[in-house]
Amino acid sequence: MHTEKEKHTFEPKIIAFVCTWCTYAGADLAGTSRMQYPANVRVLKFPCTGRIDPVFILKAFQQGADGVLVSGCHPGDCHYIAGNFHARRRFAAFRKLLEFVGVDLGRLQFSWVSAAEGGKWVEMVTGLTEQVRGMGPMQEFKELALEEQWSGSIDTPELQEAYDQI
Amino acid sequence: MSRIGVFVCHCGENISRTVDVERVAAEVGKLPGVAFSTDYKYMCSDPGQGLLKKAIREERLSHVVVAACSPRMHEKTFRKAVESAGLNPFLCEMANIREHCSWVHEDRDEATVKAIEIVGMMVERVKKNRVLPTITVPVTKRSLVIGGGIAGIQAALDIADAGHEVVLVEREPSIGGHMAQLSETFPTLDCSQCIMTPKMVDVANHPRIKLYTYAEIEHVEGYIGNFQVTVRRKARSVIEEKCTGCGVCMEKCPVRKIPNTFDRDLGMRPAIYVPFPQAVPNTPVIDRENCTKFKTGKCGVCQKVCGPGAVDYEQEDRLIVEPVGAIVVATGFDLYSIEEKPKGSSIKGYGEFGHGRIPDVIDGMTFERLASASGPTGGKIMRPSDGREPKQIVFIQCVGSRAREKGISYCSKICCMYTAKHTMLYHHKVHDGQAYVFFMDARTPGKSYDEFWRRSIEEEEAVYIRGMVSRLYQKGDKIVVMGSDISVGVQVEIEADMVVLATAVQPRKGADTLAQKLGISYDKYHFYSEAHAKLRPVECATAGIYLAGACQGPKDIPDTVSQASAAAAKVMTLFARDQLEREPIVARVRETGCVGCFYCKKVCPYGAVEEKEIRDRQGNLVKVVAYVNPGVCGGCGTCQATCPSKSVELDGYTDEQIVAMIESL
Amino acid sequence: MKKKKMLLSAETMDISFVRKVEALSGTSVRRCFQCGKCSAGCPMATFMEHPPNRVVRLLQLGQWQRILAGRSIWYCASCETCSTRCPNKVHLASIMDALRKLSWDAEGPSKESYVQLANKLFLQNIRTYGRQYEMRLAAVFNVKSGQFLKDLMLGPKLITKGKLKMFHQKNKNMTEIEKIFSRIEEMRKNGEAL
Amino acid sequence: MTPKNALRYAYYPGCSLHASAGEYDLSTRELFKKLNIGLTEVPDWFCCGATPAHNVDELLSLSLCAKNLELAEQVEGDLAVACAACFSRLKTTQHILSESEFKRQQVEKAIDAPVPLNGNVKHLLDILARDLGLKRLGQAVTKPLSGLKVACYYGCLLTRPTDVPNLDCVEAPTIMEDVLQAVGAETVAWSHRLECCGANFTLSRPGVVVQLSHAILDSAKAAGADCIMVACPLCHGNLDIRQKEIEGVYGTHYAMPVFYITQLVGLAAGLKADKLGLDALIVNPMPLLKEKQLI
Repeated sequence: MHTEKEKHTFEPKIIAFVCTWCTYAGADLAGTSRMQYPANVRVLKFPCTGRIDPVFILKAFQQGADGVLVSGCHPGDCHYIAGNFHARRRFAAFRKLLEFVGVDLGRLQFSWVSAAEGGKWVEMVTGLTEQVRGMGPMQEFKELALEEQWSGSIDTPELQEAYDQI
Repeated sequence: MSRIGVFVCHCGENISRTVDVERVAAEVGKLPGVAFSTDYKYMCSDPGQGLLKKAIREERLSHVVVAACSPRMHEKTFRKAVESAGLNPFLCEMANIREHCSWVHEDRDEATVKAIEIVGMMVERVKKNRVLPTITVPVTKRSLVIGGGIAGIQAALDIADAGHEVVLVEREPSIGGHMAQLSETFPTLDCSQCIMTPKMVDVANHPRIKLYTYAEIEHVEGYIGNFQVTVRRKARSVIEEKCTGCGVCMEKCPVRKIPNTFDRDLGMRPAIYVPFPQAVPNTPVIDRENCTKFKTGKCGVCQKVCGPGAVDYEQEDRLIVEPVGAIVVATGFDLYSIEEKPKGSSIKGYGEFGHGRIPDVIDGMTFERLASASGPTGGKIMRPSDGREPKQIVFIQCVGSRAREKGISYCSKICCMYTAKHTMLYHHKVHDGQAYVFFMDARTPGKSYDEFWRRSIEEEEAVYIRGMVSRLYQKGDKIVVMGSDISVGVQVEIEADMVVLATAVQPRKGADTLAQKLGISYDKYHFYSEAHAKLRPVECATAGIYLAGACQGPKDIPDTVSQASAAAAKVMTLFARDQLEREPIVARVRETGCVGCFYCKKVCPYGAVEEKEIRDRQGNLVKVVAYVNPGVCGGCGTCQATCPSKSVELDGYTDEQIVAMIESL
Repeated sequence: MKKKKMLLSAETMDISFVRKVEALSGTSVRRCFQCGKCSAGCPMATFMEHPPNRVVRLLQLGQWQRILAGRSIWYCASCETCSTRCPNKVHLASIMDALRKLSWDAEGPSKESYVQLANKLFLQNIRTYGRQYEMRLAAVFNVKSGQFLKDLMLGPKLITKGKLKMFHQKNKNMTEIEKIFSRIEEMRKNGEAL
Repeated sequence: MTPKNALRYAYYPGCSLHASAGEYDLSTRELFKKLNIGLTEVPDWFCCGATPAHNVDELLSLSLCAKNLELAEQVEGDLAVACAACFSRLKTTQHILSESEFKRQQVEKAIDAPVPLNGNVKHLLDILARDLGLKRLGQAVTKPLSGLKVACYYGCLLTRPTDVPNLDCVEAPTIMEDVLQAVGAETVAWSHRLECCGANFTLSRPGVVVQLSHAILDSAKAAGADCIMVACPLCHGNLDIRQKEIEGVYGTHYAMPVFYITQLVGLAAGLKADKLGLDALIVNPMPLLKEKQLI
């Protein structure tokens, strides 16, 4: 059924970190099945959720993301044997940290979406978008970002010097 | 300064219908570093690729972004094109504006803005891409085939005939699979055993096929060209090398009343047995659960009567490691059971058909055993309850299949044809009997298939009734079938002597566990997923692993054999080369930064991290750092996210590249 | 009507009616693939001119007039066998409820006035008394349907067995029930409810 | 004084139990008293709307049930329901309203109160078989119903539909058989346990009822049952009150008493005939009970 599209005053920016084997493929399936979901999400592809450094999530919030979705293969289905287990443990600890620094955990979602679950991908993205829309824009980290410049590379001369002395 | 070229594809109308591609090309062209941007109807076509190559040469492009479909679709295509124009292929990236944009949004404006952002993100990423050298690895020219049904047998024979060694692993004590259980096959009514058993013997006698029956895959490591597979050979309690297959042990075994699963529990077998007389290998196995010797310690008759002394009660499971370069998965199917709660399944049974409690309600495979000349009744159709010949027989199609309610919404593909075959076999054997078939649709696409189905109606006088059955119940020694004929619009009731259910085809139990060992993906029903539904139907997304037969989806015998031969051909293509190029997506350690904590070693799923000593010129040990063996590294990047000093980087997914993407948003 | 040729076009297939049925019943009409299992198990199918599967088929084609003109929907016993066994999770019992509601609202033509009359009296009874009053229900039904002698032999027996009470307890909280009825009427008038 | 852990329920008898099925009400109250299970009737309950309401007006049906659920909140304990139709309507209402936010809002507007969706609605069978437990039920038996062959008749609504979490397996329930076996009766396997009796067509189209109930009686007799047990006043009406008529139409002879579950269990628990309302049954059960030495 075609529903009239609502116009919203606030369109949240959602960044999704996904693994290439399951969730990226699941999102592709949503596409080939012509399912519809909000256009708020931007997908970043990783080989595996194990590759996703929690720093990227902070970075995303700093960069103006209002919500972050991290999604990979179901436990046991990892293409790289066990990368998603490491990711799961890492993010379990990381959530606590985020909560401690005052990020509303409603803005961050972890999930498993397999290559066969196009529908689940649509649900996840739609759900998170609506949820974050209700929460309003994320302000805290944007202000921080102005003060701090994080290059992503640690090849600063100071560090290099420190290493050379080891 | 980079000179990036951006190529936006219309994909016919697939992208341009919702995304304003000209606007995308124009907007992206304004980004710093972008030297050239254009759009084209079909980028992946020959002229499209030509356009790309020409631009690289004429515009002296340093990097390329193709905004088109999913990289899973055409990344290889475009990287090849880039390479032929003289650029390193890893300086080309794809922006997915079809699956992730034009196909999932309706609002043209929104979709266009999103597409611009996606392409912009990839532009920022590609700036940080580095030249990556291709890595070559040797190929072990041996193949593993998992499953010894018709699919596994065909694949193993084809590969072995091409001159390569094959390890064939079968879970049951004999190869043969489901096809060995069938009576006759559609649409020719060939005797299944007659066409199957010679192939089984060929496998047993082939000099290049190493056969492990009663064995399972324990563990798989490695990657394309270089897998290490651990096989568990379960304790057979009979030494295969010594056994001559004389069968005396089976004759003398005092335990005789164990239902034979090969005969769908219609016949009995002893505790030491071969599943069926034509078994390959013809070596018995002791069923330890039912053997008196194993239960009470007393007996030992089989050991006493065995001339060659092949019976060994002490035998234990053995683990064998086999190095192989390619794997063919051919694990086949199971039939759906209408029981209340089929074990280990979320799929519901059929209460309305009595949950399988009415003895003369059987499934199609049981009917095959009844009709088989080598079956428990010698090919005579009789009721399991009292041995009488059924005079009124009802077949019900789509039991479990196309039943969203029960948890399966697919069509099992083979049931229409085998039910038509069953009505014929029944009519040939019970001349005064009448067969009825309740069906929804007859799906008979295949050479000579529809003619076969029509023959069952026009010549063999089967009565086909369009409409499903609501309920079965026992009334005296009859089974009342409550159905309806929707063509006429009235209810139909038949008092049947026997009811045969065409139950759905499901993947083998444990298919998910095996997939996890192999690192391949599967769908929600646990059928294994092919890399591309149309263009790569026999390969898994995981390189070096191929699919054959019903483990990938319901299939009949001709389709299964075709796919098995196709999988074999893929293996031969791989084995035609001595060296294999692999994606250089591997981790590298920056030794200056490494503090030698070896967290990376702990998390590496491939065991690719080694310890490397760094010495000064005098030979004094300076420090121990991590080293990633590029041949073993799988490229998951878990080490990089774990490294506390950020000293290991995954090529192609460096922090720089990812941060550049995040920052572009 | 029922043997008249179906002329199908975008105009003659009334899909808005189907949408209404789907909204009321909360189940998909298009999902039905006409396997006929509902008709096979329906205890009332022999009394209907359109068996259940055909009711859904006519609905799929937007031919609701053909359904409402007949008595099929009024002969459904609401036993839910169809919904329970449907392989496709089509809740046919709810579709039947929706069709009856739409027919009732439209004061639709129906050959089945007895069932409608019984339903009407039943609901009137609830509105007036809060509870069902079987004696009155049966008596009024017989008078209104003109079957003065129907079940004549049962009456005295039931009364002696204490099964038909001549007087019954009236609910003490009658204003509440009246409010529910009138609120629903109000909501319908304002277009807030179907 | 009831002990602290004693079972206590709010009781929704439904219209029929206050009229044509008075014996069901009586035997339920007496049996529960005997088993030390507390029953407090929901004050001022309304008709649930039964089949006629949901047949033509879902909103009305949902609202009536929701109102009753709301009224039941006044009484402590889960809601015990005797009539299969009331049970089905109340359960289904809870299910539909928890699935559909839209419908819940409409209903709350109609009854001008929030709908309690988490309260447990339990059929008497559920209370006997699970809350009390078959073991304790067995212990309460003073006169086992040995030798009595009973056809347990579920009818349509007790276990349906599948998507509403319900009493027992929708196609192969055993709860009635379990309860009866616990009190020493013999249950027969028969084919028409779940077939429809014709339900409320008893008023408008009695011919339908005669035809359908005939098949049920026939099947029970063929299976060798002495009597039928039901848990629904409408099923009872059709099988018991119309039995004579069915015999007349088909020229058969059944004399098959139709008991309510509470009557049979009550009998086993040692309750006397007058406390069970056995005299209210149209098909006289006395010859059978005397023959089996149960009375």
